Amino acid sequence: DTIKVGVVGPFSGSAALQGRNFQAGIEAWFALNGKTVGDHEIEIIYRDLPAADPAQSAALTQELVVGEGVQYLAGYYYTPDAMAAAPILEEANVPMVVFNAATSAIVNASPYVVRTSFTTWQTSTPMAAVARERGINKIITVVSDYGPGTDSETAFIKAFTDQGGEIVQSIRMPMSTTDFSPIMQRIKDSGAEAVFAFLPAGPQTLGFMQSYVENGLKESGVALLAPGDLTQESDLGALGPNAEGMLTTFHYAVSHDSPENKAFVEAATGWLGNANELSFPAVGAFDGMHVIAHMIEATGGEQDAAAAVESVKGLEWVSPRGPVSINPENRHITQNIYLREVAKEGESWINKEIQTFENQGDPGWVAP
Amino acid sequence: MSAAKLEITELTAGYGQTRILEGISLSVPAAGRTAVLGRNGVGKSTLFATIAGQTRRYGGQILMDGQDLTAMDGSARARAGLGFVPQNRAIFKSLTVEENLFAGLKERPRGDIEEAYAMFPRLKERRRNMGGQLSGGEQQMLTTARTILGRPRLLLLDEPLEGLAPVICDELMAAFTELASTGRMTVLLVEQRLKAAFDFADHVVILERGKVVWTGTPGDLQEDPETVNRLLGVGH
Amino acid sequence: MSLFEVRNLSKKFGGLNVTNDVSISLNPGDRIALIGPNGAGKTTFVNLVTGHIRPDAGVVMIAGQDVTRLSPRARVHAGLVRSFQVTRLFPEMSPEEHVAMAILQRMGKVEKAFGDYRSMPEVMAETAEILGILNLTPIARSRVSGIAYGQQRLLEIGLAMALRPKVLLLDEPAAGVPSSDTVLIERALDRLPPDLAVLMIEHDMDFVFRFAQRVVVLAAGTVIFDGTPAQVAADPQVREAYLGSYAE
Amino acid sequence: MSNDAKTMTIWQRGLRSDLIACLLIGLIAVICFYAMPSGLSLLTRIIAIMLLVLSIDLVTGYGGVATLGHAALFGAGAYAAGIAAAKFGITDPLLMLLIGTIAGAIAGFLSSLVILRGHGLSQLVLSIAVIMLAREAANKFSTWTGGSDGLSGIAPSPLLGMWRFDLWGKTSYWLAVILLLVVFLILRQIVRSPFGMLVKAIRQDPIRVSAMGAPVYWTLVKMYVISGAVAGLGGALSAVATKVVGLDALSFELSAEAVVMLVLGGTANLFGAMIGTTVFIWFEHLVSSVNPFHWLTIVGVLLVTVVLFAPRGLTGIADQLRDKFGKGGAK
Amino acid sequence: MQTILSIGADALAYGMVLFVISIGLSVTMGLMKVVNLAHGAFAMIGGYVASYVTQQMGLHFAVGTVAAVLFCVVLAFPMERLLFRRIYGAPELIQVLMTIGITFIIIGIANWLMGPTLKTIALPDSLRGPVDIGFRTIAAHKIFAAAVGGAVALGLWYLIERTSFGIKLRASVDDTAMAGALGIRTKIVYSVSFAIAIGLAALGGVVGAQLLPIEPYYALHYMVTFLVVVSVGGAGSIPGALVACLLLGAVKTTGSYLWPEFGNFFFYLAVIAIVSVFPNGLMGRAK
Ligand SMILES: Nc1ncnc2c1ncn2[C@@H]1O[C@H](COP(=O)(O)OP(=O)(O)OP(=O)(O)O)[C@@H](O)[C@H]1O
Ligand SMILES: Nc1ncnc2c1ncn2[C@@H]1O[C@H](COP(=O)(O)OP(=O)(O)OP(=O)(O)O)[C@@H](O)[C@H]1O
Ligand SMILES: [Mg+2]
Ligand SMILES: [Mg+2]
Repeated sequence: DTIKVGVVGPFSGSAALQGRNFQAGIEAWFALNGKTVGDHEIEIIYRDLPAADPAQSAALTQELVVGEGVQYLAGYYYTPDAMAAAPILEEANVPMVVFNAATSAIVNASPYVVRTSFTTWQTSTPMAAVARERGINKIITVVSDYGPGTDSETAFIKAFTDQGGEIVQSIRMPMSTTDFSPIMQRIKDSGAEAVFAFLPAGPQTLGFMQSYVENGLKESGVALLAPGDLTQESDLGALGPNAEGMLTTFHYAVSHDSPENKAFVEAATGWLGNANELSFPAVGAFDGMHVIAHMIEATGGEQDAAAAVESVKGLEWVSPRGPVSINPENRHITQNIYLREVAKEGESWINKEIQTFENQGDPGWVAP
Repeated sequence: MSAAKLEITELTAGYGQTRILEGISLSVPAAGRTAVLGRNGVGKSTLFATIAGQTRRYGGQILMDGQDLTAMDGSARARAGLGFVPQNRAIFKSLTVEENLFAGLKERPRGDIEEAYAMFPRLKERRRNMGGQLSGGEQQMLTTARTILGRPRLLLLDEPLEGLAPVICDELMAAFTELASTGRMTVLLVEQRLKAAFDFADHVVILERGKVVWTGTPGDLQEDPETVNRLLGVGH
Repeated sequence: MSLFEVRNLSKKFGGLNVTNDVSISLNPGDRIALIGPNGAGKTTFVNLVTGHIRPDAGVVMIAGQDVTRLSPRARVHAGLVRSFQVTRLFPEMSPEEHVAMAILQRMGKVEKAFGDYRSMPEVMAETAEILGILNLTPIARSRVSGIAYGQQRLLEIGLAMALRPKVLLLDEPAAGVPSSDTVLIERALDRLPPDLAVLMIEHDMDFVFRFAQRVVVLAAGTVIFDGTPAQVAADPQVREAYLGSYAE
Repeated sequence: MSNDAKTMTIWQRGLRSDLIACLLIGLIAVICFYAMPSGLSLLTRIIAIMLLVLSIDLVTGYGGVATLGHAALFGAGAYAAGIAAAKFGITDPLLMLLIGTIAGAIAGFLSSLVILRGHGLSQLVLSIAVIMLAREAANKFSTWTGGSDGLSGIAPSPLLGMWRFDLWGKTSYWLAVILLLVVFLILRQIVRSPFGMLVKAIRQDPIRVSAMGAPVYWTLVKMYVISGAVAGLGGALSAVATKVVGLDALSFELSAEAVVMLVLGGTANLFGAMIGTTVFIWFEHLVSSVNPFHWLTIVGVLLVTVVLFAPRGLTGIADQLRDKFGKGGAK
Repeated sequence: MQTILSIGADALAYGMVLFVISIGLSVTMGLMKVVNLAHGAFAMIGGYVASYVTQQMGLHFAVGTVAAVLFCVVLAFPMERLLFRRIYGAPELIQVLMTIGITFIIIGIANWLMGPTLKTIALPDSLRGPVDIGFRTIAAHKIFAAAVGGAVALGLWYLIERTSFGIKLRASVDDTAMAGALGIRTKIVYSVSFAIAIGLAALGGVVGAQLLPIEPYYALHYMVTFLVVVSVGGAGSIPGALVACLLLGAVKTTGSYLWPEFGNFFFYLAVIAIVSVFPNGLMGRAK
């Protein structure tokens, strides 16, 4: 029989690239593992949610469950969209596997939420140790003024001050900022030795990196540290030399050196058609499919959300990003976080892994 | 540049689905002075607007010196020598008086707008003002002057005296008569003030419900108070 | 005390003295014409009086009340109503709706959010009467955008009538109306309450002389003459500045 | 008097046609209920947005106020209802709707004070500024609003203690349908009333209206308050039905999209707002489920086509047909 | 002091870039009375063309810029003929509907042809480095953008206010039928003006690409910004648009230096304040 999986993501709109990466991850998983689990065939039903729009997310999710009869829900790029869908899960008896949305609290919204991506806390925290190891004492934080930005700021400040560092200033800049020169001026004036920055992956990062260089910060040795959203592989081509040498911490780099990743990248770029478009949401989707397949197997194709979620608690496997497991307590993925450096390899720019923080949980999670 | 002959045959026209003109035929010789009269809403303005190419034409022909105007748009007709002073004045509100006049110059040099100032000294005083700020009568002067600057061979005047002080009316009608009688323009005039119209015209056409119902000379008409009363409704 | 009084009204546009120390007063029942060359400042005078433009100096009084600082709307409530030189109507509405709305406004019911004017017999009756006087009944329910200009001018008068003002200012009510229909306007004006004061701007001298008991002549912003029609017609200065051949 | 009898029938005829329209809408609602039991959530959402679009019709279609910031009123209703439920434990759905309506009306009042200061283009820009400031504020006060993560934890109690807001969304759907009918009937009354006529007149020539002695500014403010109440109700309905409120409820995008729906349907007759919303969202949904990757292009083609072939909106097509077949008459 | 000067320089540069990108819109919106929400889409097309020419074909920036402007101008004629001509004089909301539709279509096509990723335009070395302006350094491309802005402002002002083409354009917009009746070729005047506006959009897209990077949603992302600066300046007024851009640029730059956490608060407050005081924009054309 056929088991339907409803995937909600941004397949159009300004985050369409990330939606495509969801799809690439799913297709890569099919390419490597086939479309069947036992004698159950998996059918994916896509629903487009171009921007954070919880009302629409609830409507689409409900329609997937009631109308299409999906047994699994997956995807969800933005936090509010996942939050809006979560209240439906118990009544619908459907588990939800979050491919991306990165706020710690999502897993608390329903016991049927499992997450295979990362949280902003998880990727931001290790950067504090990196900075301390490099002898940096004074840091200024600069983040986009929205949920993930403030999460990232809080996570970093906590870790950095715990390790004895000093935060000289914290700047939150509006999402719509296009001219970063005044911000760079602030950074200069603050006397910090380094900047910790968080910006969502996308067009803004280009202007930010460029301003950083043009305002002479790079030249004067003020290091730029950030979670990997700022240097996602699909933007690196444009960021180019401006980003060279920049340090980021993240759960996945396309350049990760492992047989699992080679196979994954090959399958995913094969589907995408353009190697430059591959980015981190694909691996969240790929591993999400792994989790869903495991659930299908464990429940024998029956619709039993409780049993399905129970079956993956503590599940361990080797993902393209490295060894991972599902934390039984909060159903969030435990994984390595890598320190990477932007470098040129041949003709293209990559995030080169130079250090590993193993088995990182979500430091931002608080038990409800 | 000399006056043009106008010939209209079986013209029907209107706005959208509504027909207003129901088959109008008339001809005006070069340098003729024709007054088009009729009660409110009979289609006088519509006739002029149709000649100028601004309404929807359903059928019929308009020839100016033998040249068929119907195939041309409004702008081409103007360049062929047609001048139209509409009833609503159509001042360019956001242009200054001077710029309004420039817009009417066609290809003539800018210095020639002095002609207009000579005709209406009042406009020269107000030349830096926006068209929209002018008084009603000043706007009327401006629209007439603007069209005359383009040296049309055939001039359509739709109630050019509306809102003008009596003393200016006299001067203006004298100027129109001069333009026609020296053979420079053929003039068609719609005017509510019958006296002015009769003094000016050598020929009168009366419309009713989109049709020509009477033609003749002003003299004929003045001798026929019954017709005047019936068709123009004067003197109840 | 006069019903309506303007004292020392002045206004400049840039360097131009459009209204220059003008004083005029009207008593109940007055029928006054304001004439003068184009650009003399007649329309501006009306705009100043109705509050559409702020004067530089001067006072406007209605029935003893100083309205100089009031909004145009408040002046209407004080009894001062005007018509416009270029018709200003609501193109998508019918003559009936126009008049009904003015009546409702006068009755203070125009802001009622429930009900329909067509179910108010007193409004309907008065509307029908006014439209009847102006010969507009046949087109009472057509859109104003499609009716002839002359009829629009008549409707302007109808609106003013519906408001039952104490003082009525008419800016060229007959412009664009053929001589045949000026009769309708005159008829409408005749039907106005006798204690109403009317000030009319008009270039049609036949009409002016039939209508006015008194004529005020404005030139370059200044009142140059104030007298009976016969006196005006005889005044050489007015003849030269304004009347031209008409006086003959 | 015979006149009396005649005018009574005019009034009755108006009411009767409204009731027939209501019956028709109700009938369509029943058909939709059985035809797409799985799409109730979507239908509820359509109705919530419809309320927003109706409310824009009041100020834009009737009053001629140019606005691209109307979602501020919708968002005010949504957040007020959501905050009442999530932070103050007011979970009775009807109470939440009431709170949303009041908040919308207040927001309408406040934003009208800003927006009515301009005309045309500058008005448009003021309205954009309003929505941007509202969004900025909601983002800033994230302890109350949840910021960009959205306000969750809204759990409305059963309607009248009897009907739960369940997975299938039946309760929300019928609640939405009833609200829509009530709002529709009230608005029909308002737009036909002298007040409605005055608002239409203001759109055509505000100076003339003030020369008649009728208030312009305060009339529009009043209309804005009514409009705000309707939009706020829509927002609150959305909060009750989806149990989450996001910043998108306060976005320029939502405002602009709602205006597009209105123009698509046709302005100033209420039906246009309803038809436009339904067609736009339904079309968007249809195209995006058939091809989630290129639907934007197709929606663009729809909009351009409508302007080229039905410039008065979809309800304008009906008028055009009526004109063509000569049943013209009054109006 | 140092800081103030520095902020001033940033504000000036930012304001001028805004000006270059949005001035074309001031022409369509203020002079041609078309609320062209697709303005950004044309800027984006310009950006894509320049990116393609400089990156894929490896040609010089100047070639890329010229190619971008030409491409858009050539594109403008058929688009004006087939689409925009239908909405001249239509109610604003209809124009909004049509131009948003066009924007959607262009976005869809851009996404399909160029892919969803960011595109950059290769700058020549002369525009790449920082330039020392005494008290600080500033990116050369910003100075370039400011210079282009100044040149465009002057040229356009002259064209509109002083030439007979400008008078014809303004007359045509004011009353198309009457302009035609005076012998003005209104259709040609409209097409040419539209093409100029679109050419300016393309130029702005290219010159401003360092600040507003080229990607498929460019047109939607910056739509509001363009609308706001044009209206605050007074649509159709070149000096007005310039002043508005500089003023709003200064507000935004200062705001994001001093109180970045308040985001766009000050920007939009300033907009409200200015528009409330000048309802036709800073130097709006009298109605
Ligand atoms: N733009 C228009 N759309 C529809 N109908 C119109 C339009 N303009 C005029 N009409 C109608 O056409 C008819 C003729 O109008 P027209 O203006 O030609 O009359 P006219 O003889 O010039 O009258 P007047 O003496 O009032 O100027 C009138 O019934 C009028 O209602
Ligand atoms: N807003 C303004 N700015 C500058 N000048 C103005 C303004 N409004 C009117 N004027 C000028 O003031 C003068 C008086 O105008 P007004 O409209 O009062 O004249 P009028 O007496 O009504 O003339 P008409 O009989 O021609 O209607 C005119 O010369 C006009 O150009
Ligand atoms: Mg006429
Ligand atoms: Mg006047």
